[in-house]
Amino acid sequence: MSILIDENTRLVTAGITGSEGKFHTLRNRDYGTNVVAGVTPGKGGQEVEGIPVFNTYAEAVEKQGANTAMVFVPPPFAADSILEAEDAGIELIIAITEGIPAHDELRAYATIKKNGRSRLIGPNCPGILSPGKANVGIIPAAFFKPGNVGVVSRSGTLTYQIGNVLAQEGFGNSSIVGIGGDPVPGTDFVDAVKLFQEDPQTELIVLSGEIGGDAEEKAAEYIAEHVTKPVVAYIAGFSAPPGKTMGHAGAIVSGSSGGAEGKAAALEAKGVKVGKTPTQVAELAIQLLGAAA
Amino acid sequence: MSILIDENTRLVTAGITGSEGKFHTLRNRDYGTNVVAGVTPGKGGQEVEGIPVFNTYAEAVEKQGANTAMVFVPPPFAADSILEAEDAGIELIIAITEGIPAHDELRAYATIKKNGRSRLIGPNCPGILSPGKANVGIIPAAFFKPGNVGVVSRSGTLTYQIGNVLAQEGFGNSSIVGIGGDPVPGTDFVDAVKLFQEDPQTELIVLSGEIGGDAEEKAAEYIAEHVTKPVVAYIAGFSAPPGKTMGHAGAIVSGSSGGAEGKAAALEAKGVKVGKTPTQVAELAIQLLGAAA
Amino acid sequence: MDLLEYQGKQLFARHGVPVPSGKPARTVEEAVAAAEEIGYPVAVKAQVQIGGRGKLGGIKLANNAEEAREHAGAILGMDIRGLTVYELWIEGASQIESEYYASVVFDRSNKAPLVMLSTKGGMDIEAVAEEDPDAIAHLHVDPLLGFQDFHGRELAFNAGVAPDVVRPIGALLKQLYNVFVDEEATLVEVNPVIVTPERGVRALDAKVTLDNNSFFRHKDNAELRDLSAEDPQERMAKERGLTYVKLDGNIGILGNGAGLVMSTLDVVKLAGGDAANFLDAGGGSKAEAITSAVEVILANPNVTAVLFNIFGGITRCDEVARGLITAFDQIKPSVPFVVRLDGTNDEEGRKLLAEAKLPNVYTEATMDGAAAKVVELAGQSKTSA
Amino acid sequence: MDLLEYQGKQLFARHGVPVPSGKPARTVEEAVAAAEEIGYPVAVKAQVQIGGRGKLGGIKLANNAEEAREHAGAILGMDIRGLTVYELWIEGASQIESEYYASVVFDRSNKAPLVMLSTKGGMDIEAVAEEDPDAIAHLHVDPLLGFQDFHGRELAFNAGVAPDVVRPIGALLKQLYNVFVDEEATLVEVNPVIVTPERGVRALDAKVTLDNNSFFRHKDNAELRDLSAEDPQERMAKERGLTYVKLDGNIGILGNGAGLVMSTLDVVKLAGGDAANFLDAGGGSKAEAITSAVEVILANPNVTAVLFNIFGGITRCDEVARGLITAFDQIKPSVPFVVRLDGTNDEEGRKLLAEAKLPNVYTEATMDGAAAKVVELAGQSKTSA
Repeated sequence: MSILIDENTRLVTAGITGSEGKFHTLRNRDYGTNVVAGVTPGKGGQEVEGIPVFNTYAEAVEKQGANTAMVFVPPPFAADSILEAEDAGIELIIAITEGIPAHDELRAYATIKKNGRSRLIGPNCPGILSPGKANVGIIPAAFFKPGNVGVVSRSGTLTYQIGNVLAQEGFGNSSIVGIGGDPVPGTDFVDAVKLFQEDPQTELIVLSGEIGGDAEEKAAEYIAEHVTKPVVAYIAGFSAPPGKTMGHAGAIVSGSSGGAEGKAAALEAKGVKVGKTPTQVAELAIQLLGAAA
Repeated sequence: MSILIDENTRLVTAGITGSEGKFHTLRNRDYGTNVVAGVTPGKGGQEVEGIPVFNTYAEAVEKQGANTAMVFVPPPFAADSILEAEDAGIELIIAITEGIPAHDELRAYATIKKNGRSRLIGPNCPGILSPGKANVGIIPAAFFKPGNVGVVSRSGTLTYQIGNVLAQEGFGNSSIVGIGGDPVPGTDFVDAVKLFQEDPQTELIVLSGEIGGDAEEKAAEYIAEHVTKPVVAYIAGFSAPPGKTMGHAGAIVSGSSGGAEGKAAALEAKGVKVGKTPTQVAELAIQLLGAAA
Repeated sequence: MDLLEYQGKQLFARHGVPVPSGKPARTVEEAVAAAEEIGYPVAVKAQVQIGGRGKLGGIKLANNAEEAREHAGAILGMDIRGLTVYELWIEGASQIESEYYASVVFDRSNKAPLVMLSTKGGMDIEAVAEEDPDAIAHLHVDPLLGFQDFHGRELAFNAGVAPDVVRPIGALLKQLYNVFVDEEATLVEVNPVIVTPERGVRALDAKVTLDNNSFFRHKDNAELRDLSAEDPQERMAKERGLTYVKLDGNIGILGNGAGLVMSTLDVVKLAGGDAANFLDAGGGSKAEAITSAVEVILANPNVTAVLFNIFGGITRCDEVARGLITAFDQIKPSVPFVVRLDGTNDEEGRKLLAEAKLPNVYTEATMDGAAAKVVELAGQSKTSA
Repeated sequence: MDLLEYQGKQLFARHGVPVPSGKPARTVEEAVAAAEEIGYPVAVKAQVQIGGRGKLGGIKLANNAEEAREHAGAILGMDIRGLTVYELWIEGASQIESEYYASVVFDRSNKAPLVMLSTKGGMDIEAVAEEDPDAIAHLHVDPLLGFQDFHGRELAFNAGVAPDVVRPIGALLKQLYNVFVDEEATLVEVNPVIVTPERGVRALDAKVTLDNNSFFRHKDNAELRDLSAEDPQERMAKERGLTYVKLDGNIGILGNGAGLVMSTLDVVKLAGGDAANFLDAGGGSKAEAITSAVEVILANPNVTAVLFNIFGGITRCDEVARGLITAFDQIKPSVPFVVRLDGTNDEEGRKLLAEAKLPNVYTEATMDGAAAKVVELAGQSKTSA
């Protein structure tokens, strides 16, 4: 088992005819992901290395049974693409695009929530990897192998970093989920932790957070009440000076809340071990799963 | 039993300090309806004949446990009042106001549907009467007594007319529901017929429609599939010339659909008896319920 | 309210919908001046709300001032299916490569706006809908989310518009949707939308129905008028806030509530009569409204008898009685009235009427009885007249 | 992007939010001319983004031209908590009866806009939130429905504003919400909103944060600048599309992805060093972006060593290596570089670096190792410098 993507994933890429979209879609396919279609308005009927391209998601669903979308279109058009995927009934929408206007994200998120038929991952995220089964997004899969550690992270590169350290210590992964660092993530820590709790393959959950917002604090509450599996957390930004914005819209330290120390304290209060560096996270994982690894 | 309103109704009237709102609220109370509050922004703290007035619905819910709202405010402010009632968690919102802009109604309806916590009756409707239990709205209750006939109608005065003819023939009513003639009724024939089907007191359902739209045709489909109780229908507008708008936004005959003959045929095809006049409706009711009446 | 073509196009222009340049004109001189300003060739278009104006001689092309004068003179004052042409729209002639159909309507059935697009434009869309329903692409829009770019693409691809105009057609649909929402229309229809030789798109016609209930916040729209469609009695009723529709018969009808009035029309028809009008005095009618309504009904010279059918809910029967008494006092009608009062305060109402002893006024207890009586009286009046 | 007070007020005015009349000024002459035009008394206000400007001498009242000249001269060029005053806002002085607080923020936690209103305005709202949380009325707005009139009433009644200003305060909140949505802000804050002796309401301050990601459709907003807040390196980075924040240490940092860069800062700190900057080269960085980033990092004279920490996903390590090689070719840096490359195309990247034999460049296999190495090198450079 794994979460969100696996052998049953039928992927459609929006923006497949762009250079990045094409590069990563083919990489995903090389990994073994079942890529069934691409969508580029006006390029319907073309092919990208054997993958049929359609004008609309509706056609990709109708003709190819696509159930998962990867959105690679530029920021001004990305929310529209997400909404189109939702309208076409795509169950899982993974939005890689960075730089989508916050109000666009808000409307897309609110619509997805209202209709209740799709799940959104991202935007501004690296995607999902279920090692040995499927890879959707830009996670460099070569570093990861199947195993029992589920990873969920707000930051893309940190996801790789932590996964890599774990891999060097001999751990494999059930799934690695990058939820993205934007103000309105379609799926947050609580959602992902819930899925890992329910996934029989996952025996340890690693949660990689960062300064800003209160998603880590909410996850701590949820873990205390609903999660029986061990959880290890990492919070980036201990050394960040207050009041500075550092890239992710999320990474804003505002007053007393949202700081790394506060997040770490909230998690530790609920029994979650928190590492100060990616390396420490791996050490904690060994402590908790030593026998199992 | 009855539907929608009864002894458990706790009514709040929006617009209670206006002359019509006050007149009908007091009339409803005289009938036995449990009127617990009024809402008029800026007049919180006042009383209307012993009924406490609040600035917001939220206060009326919190302090008086209001669960049903009657909206009597002028058209420019009515949709806002409906949305406020929904936001405050009022379960049943009965909007009497006529002349609300269609786009306002659309947004209010869409929001109510999205949140799924309230039911809207109307707008532009006469309200609901459950004889012997409660009266909310402007239906002249003196003509009706408790009984086994459920009435649902798009037109206010036609409701009274048909109810009156039935009463003269000795029939009483479980509930009489005016759903209103506006383009976006919060509750339509199908919803009301479903409630009457589930209501043990109701043994016969009278459906009073009119030209325009396809609500009667949809009801015919629903009745054929889900309703075991006898249904008698009336359609107003047999003699209306095509292409003329007659008052209700609903009453527009557009091309081949929406005409009275077509509606009557759709209902009769599904086994519903259709009367040509209110008097014929009563005659059909006698045929069907003769023994029971 | 249904707008004239030019009124719709002026709304369109304010929302960025591409329309040919044009000017309205009410006289031949204005028409020629407009044509000169726009440059030839121009289309001289009768402003009446009749489908197929062109075939009925209401649209003509002018290549010079002489032709513009001639056509404007011929069309102004012309009668097109019962409507008199009071206004013209002079517009630059368009070159047409393709004709599409586009509309946004209020779909009561789905309680959502419905957007439609077809490449079979420039013809009777209802016939297309019947013969080749797949030729029309449909899409419901979530009113809370609004029209998105993908809606435009989906409609354009599904309708099969030329690939090079998918984007401009999508943009046009979005603009039409904006007109629909921002102007609070219940219908926005363009037939045809044209594609020009330069591959631009343009709305060549405009059919817009505005929601009268929204006029309190659209003062400009409330001022729009269609002189050709205004019957004098209907205008009179409108000014008095009454819902009045003129019909062909001789029995004046007044009731409260659209459903009851429609039912009254039906019952009168079944009794062998023909209604002269539909008049809904509305909910909560006060005495003055009733008096006013009587004036409107009697302003129609065909009326030989009047039926009042009132079942009071929010309307109080005593108010109706008072209004009728005042009307008799002021107007002294020469035709008989049949009055049926039921509902709120009906006893007081009937008592007031009995005390007033109005001449030639008959009260009836039931709707069927009242209909029979008024048909009888109307026949007698007609014979005696 | 955070706007200056006057930029926010000019946005407000465009959306109908009542603000005092005012004009910006960059010289004493402009300031006096503005004051003359507006009429005395005027407030001369330093345009820097520092709370409590007034107490720090950044706001002064002028009753005549002489005072206006004197205050403008004193405030222009003044240093307020490290920011230099380049611009003034001259505005008509307001008479104040009450001071409220109003804001619309993007609430990430609830994924909805949050509107707040308090009668405790004109003071530090964070202190109010801590000491008397009930003094602030809160309300989340459904982003699909938008701000409704009842939201305004509910906030006004709950906050306990004076009964006679419930309506204008509600209207003001709606206008602020419109600014929030139409201008794509993530924060709109007014402290204080004042009630005048004539019982009007007005926004006396304006704090607006715009979403930089929306600038492609808000060309005017994209042009706004705050000269006082612009560090030369930060401006340089911005022009090159890099996310750069200047910090106090001496170790230049470049990474890809905000999370990884933050983590790098933490690891450097734990290793005993201090970062000179935060620099996220972003996803998919191409060679030119890397070269550009090196220029920005080295433009800070405090930098004595540089750490590259790359874990490639969308970023390809070979591109990073190429960018670094080009940078060395062009800039010939004098400080040591520690480079850690992992992820997509890492082998090619490392191979390119090895072949280029760049002087004073050390490669490390792990993040911890790289941090230790750069701290060591930075210390040596500092000593040797």
